Amino acid sequence: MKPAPFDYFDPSSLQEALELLADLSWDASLLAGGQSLIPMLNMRIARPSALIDLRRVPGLDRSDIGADGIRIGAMVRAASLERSVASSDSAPTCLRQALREIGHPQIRNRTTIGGNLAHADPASELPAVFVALGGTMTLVSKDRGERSVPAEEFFQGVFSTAREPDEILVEASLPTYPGRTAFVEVARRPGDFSLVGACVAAVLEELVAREVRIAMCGTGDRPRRLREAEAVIEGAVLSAERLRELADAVSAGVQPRSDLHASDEYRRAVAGVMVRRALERISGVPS
Amino acid sequence: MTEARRIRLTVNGRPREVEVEPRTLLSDVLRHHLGLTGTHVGCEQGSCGSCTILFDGAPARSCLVLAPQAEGAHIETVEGLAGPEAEAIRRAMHEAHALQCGFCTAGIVVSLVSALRDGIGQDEAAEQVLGGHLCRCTGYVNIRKAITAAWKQGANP
Amino acid sequence: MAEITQTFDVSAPTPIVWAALQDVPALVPCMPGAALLQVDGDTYIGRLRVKVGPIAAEFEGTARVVERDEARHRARIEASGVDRRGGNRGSASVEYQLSPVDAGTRVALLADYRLRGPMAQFGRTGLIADMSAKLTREFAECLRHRLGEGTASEPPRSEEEP
Amino acid sequence: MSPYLGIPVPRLNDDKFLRGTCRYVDDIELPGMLSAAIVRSPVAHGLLRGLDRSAAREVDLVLGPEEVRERTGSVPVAWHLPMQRQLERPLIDERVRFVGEPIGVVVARSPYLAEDGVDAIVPDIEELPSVADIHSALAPDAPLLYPRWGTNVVIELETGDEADTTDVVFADADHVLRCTMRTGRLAGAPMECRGIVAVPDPGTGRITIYTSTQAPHMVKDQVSQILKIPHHSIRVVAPDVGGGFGVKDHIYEDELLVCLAALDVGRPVKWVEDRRESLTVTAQARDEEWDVEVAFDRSGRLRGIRVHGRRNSGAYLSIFGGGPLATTGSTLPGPYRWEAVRLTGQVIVTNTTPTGAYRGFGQPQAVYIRERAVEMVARELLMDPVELRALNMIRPEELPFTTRTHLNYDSGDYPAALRRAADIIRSAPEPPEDGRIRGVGFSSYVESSGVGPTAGSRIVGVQVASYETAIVSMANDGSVRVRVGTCSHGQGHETTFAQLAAEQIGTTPDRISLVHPDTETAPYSPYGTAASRSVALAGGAIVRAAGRLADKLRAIAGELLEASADDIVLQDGEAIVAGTERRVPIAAVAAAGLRGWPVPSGISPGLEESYVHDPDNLTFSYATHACQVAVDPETGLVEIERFVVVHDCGVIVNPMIVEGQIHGGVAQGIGGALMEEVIHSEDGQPLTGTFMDYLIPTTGTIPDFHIEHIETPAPHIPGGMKGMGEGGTIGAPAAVANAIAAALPEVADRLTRTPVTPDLLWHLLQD
Repeated sequence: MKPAPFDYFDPSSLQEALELLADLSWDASLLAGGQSLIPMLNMRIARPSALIDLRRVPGLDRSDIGADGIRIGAMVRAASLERSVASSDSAPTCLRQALREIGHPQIRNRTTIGGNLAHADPASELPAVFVALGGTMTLVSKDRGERSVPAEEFFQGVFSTAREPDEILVEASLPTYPGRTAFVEVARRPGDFSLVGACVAAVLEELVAREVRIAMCGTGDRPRRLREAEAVIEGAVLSAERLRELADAVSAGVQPRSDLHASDEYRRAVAGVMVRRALERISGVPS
Repeated sequence: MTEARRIRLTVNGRPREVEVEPRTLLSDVLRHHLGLTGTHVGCEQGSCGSCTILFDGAPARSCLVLAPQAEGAHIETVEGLAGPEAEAIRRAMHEAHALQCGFCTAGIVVSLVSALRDGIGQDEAAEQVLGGHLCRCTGYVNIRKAITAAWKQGANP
Repeated sequence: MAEITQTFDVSAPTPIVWAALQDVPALVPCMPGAALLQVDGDTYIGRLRVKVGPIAAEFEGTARVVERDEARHRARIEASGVDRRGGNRGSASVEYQLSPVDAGTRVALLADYRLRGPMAQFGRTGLIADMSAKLTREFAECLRHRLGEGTASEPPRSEEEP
Repeated sequence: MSPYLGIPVPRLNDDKFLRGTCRYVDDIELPGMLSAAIVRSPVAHGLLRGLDRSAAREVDLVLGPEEVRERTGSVPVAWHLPMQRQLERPLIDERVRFVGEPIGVVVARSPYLAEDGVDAIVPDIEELPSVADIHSALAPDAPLLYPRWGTNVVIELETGDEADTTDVVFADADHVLRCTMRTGRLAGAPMECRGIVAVPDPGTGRITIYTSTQAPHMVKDQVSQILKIPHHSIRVVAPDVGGGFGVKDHIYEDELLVCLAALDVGRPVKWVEDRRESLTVTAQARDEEWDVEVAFDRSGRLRGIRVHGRRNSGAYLSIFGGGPLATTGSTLPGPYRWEAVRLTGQVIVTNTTPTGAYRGFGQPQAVYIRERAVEMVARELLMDPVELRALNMIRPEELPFTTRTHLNYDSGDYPAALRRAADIIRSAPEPPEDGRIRGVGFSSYVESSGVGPTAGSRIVGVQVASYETAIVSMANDGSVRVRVGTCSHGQGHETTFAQLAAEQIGTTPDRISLVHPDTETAPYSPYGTAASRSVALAGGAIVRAAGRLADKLRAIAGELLEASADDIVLQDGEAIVAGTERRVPIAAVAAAGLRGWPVPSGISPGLEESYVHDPDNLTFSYATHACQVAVDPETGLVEIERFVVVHDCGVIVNPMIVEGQIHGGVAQGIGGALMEEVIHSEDGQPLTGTFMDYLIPTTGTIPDFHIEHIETPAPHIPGGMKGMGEGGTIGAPAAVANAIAAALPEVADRLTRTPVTPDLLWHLLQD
């Protein structure tokens, strides 16, 4: 199982990378950490005629966790973000939890945040976190310069995003979130892609939930905010039965698809369970 | 370009140079160009961990690295692992019967040695680090025994 | 294997829509990534490029109109092709049924896709179903615009059984 | 007390694996070596017209169907059952019958270029309608894989008691339990995929084959027969082998094509299977459906068991044909007394990957069917499943015992293992309150191991020699070489066999080396290492051969020490006159023996002894597995919390290695019970070609085990050992399923298939 041939470029500046990308048209792929792309190359399911490796492009490997939020360069490795997040008190819990669900340490040492997001695997954890917390993707192209796309608009389907063929995702950012957050998922084995994952955020005064955010992964062709479900508990006092109502609303609000590992009915039902458990976790409301 | 590229990297402390197609996997560079066959290839899908090496000091799947990505990198393979941590892991695995067919062993040794070096906790090593490796023979039971022994010893050498 | 149905309404009267649908070369541009290479009676030799993220395939093959029922405004086209580079084989059966509605004409598309080879064996995501749904959706959307000369009309509704 | 037996001697050959100096097939590099890749069918069923190779550039050789057919004989099936429609088939047939079926080979300068070559080739296949599962294959209008048969049923099997005698027992019983069970399709998935380096010698016409196999002599036999090369021109060597589990017990079309290609290009050619091929083309297993009936009385007495099985054979019969189904039949009685045991079955061809041998070979199905049913009966009678088993178990004083299926159980105490396992698991501390539901399940079985005697093979129709030979020789320095035909690939024979020889010769195991599996030096053993047979068959042969060598050493030592041979004791590398200080190093004795003097008259020079071991019966290990699970009813996730194994495999040579075999075996059983399943789409496309889709256990899914040994020697095996390599895999699935059923009584009767995935369990809990 070896990759098909391709032209390989490793530009040393963003400008150079953008020019290459503009010239090479629809058949070039960007290479970041390669932990999703290279398996596809090895299996020859992906056979781009050219690879543009962002490894030498300066400035994409910095992340900054501050009072005004988190800015993550596209080439920041999951493992290094894991470390910075662990040593910061302002980073949201759900981010820390989601990062630990990405593959295994050996994978997280190579995989990059930009690569993970741009690959847009519907079962992937990070996209759900960015959708839930209202993250922003910064895209750059040679001809049209820089633009920002809200995470919710960025993810468009299986492996499909708002990134135009000539654009590079250079940064992803998360605003600060005033409340508590949690990421909870069910996978068949530790480290597997989630069957269903839930990212939940809420500001809790006593047991009143505000600013509620819920996004799922593994329940459709892309991560989505579940606004109807959020409304069920927005401003409400959290209680066991409220959370059960919420779970029902979540199940009603997702459009999962069956695959080898779980049916759509299973994912629909368990989506509600995951959200309920995530909220139990942050609110302390017992089931 | 598709034609061969000259790649310079340091392997087990020695500067090496190979000329390979850019599509060549690091695992193949190590095994078939540099003769370091101790790194085994079990899936080329990034799942089994047999091909794990240290890439700039951190465990990584060498089947998920293209040769040019390793330009200038410091690579350590099972053949190159030395020092107290390496010997502690080897002894513990031998004494606990933590290997059978031995194919996945090299990758596990690499991951565990770096975990011991980096001061990773025993539970983290037994769950997260070992979790990145597939073994079809041992059921992992004796590998976890070996981890317990090595970490105990690592704590008070 | 994926079955997708798409229905949409256009403002033009049924005979006009039927006639338009008989001009296959004119419809080809509506299929994203499709190109017509050669026509031989009811047989059309063409190419279809599909790309989902890093996954891409280029099928070359033929499409044939295997059923054409003028009276009931119903026709079926069967296509099959080979992706020489990727070792994939695809076939599709697309059936359309026109029925008059007060606004004009209702077009019902039933597409059935079959794929063999590495792409079909890529188990984890509902990739194939997703790809087929997207193709059909965009095709229907484009048809609606052409046939209805862009006049406002029902957006396509779709169901899938992946 | 023996100095070398029953001791956990750490393995003698670990170091090379821990340092990366071991050598597997893919580690072999030879000058001028080329790489091969296999051309495969992309469709499940079709007429194979040929290959369009016009676009294949940068390749050194392409062999297609025509060239291959001209030069090859047919591929034989080595297990013949009555009413079997297929005994052989062409290497490449006129039609393809599963996705991935080899239809050609490409040779190029690197594996990369060889794969490019395969990509460039477009198979010319006229597609035919296909059947991917047994039910569509049995449908009246089903497409036929072999039209001349007029059916997709390749074997119809009937074993055990006659229909009418069985009916009498069932009619007389108080109750009959009926249900349909299903075991999912599994892949052996050794961590090292298959591989071969074929080295032709154009000068002599000889070919040397390095391949990842469990049975080098089987490979040699097949290469000779199928490629029409004389035996004396073939040498087969197994280097380090990264696991086999049954799927490497014979040679495949792929390797044969590589040999042909190597002979053509006159240079060494390497082919290493990739993981997708390993999970989609290498022989798979289980995939059976069973109609099960158990007759029992109110008292809890088990009366009869009657099953009808439908086995999915895939595209054709692989080497051991319908053997798994026959083995399910013979081992169906297990440790219980029955008045009637009857199995009928059909082996059915479908357009899927062929199924064959995998750890357990039909026995896991027998145990799953029987032990699930036994706990269903217990539930119906409101009886403790342990008491129900105990009531029906063959008691030690009843052994030896002949089953309704004509197996002669040798020795042991089945109820003791059951009681002990129950005591251990039931004395477990109270689990925490975490919203999950606990359950405990059991599984008792008798493992038919040590396959085994020639007479037995003849009766059941196995065409492969099943005795074992050992050759033990001593060199001048007193070091010992042991040569056997079995082929260690993780089981630790290098250590266990050395312990057995050391015990006889009175020298330390590290002075004894097992010669690497090589048909030039190893005695004939086409069966190789499989069927839990190595320690019983080859081990027994070593005990005898080494014993003969020891007799000779004692005789020579007697001559040297002027004592009677009967007074000589061999220990710690010395020959000692019992009860005296008179002693001489073994090396000195060896030197004399090899020199030829001084040796007593009547003793021939030389220190090489051999023994052909063909015991008169199989060996019968047994065990009870007990498992505790925690089930999350909302997600259907199952965690194995405790796993207990109380077993008896006769004399234990190395307890550490025996426990290692149990760990790995149970882990594979747990995999099959909870997560492993090969899936084909309805048009035969394999969907589980990666380790992200075919899920084998990771450390998080396997708990620590509690293992206890009972040691009842096998009366008929030199050394008293019983085979046990498959036991863990045989017993575990039923124990896990029974534990889940115990946790969720509301679904217990519908919990009748493996694997029990979260999705399956969740669905069962919904309705």
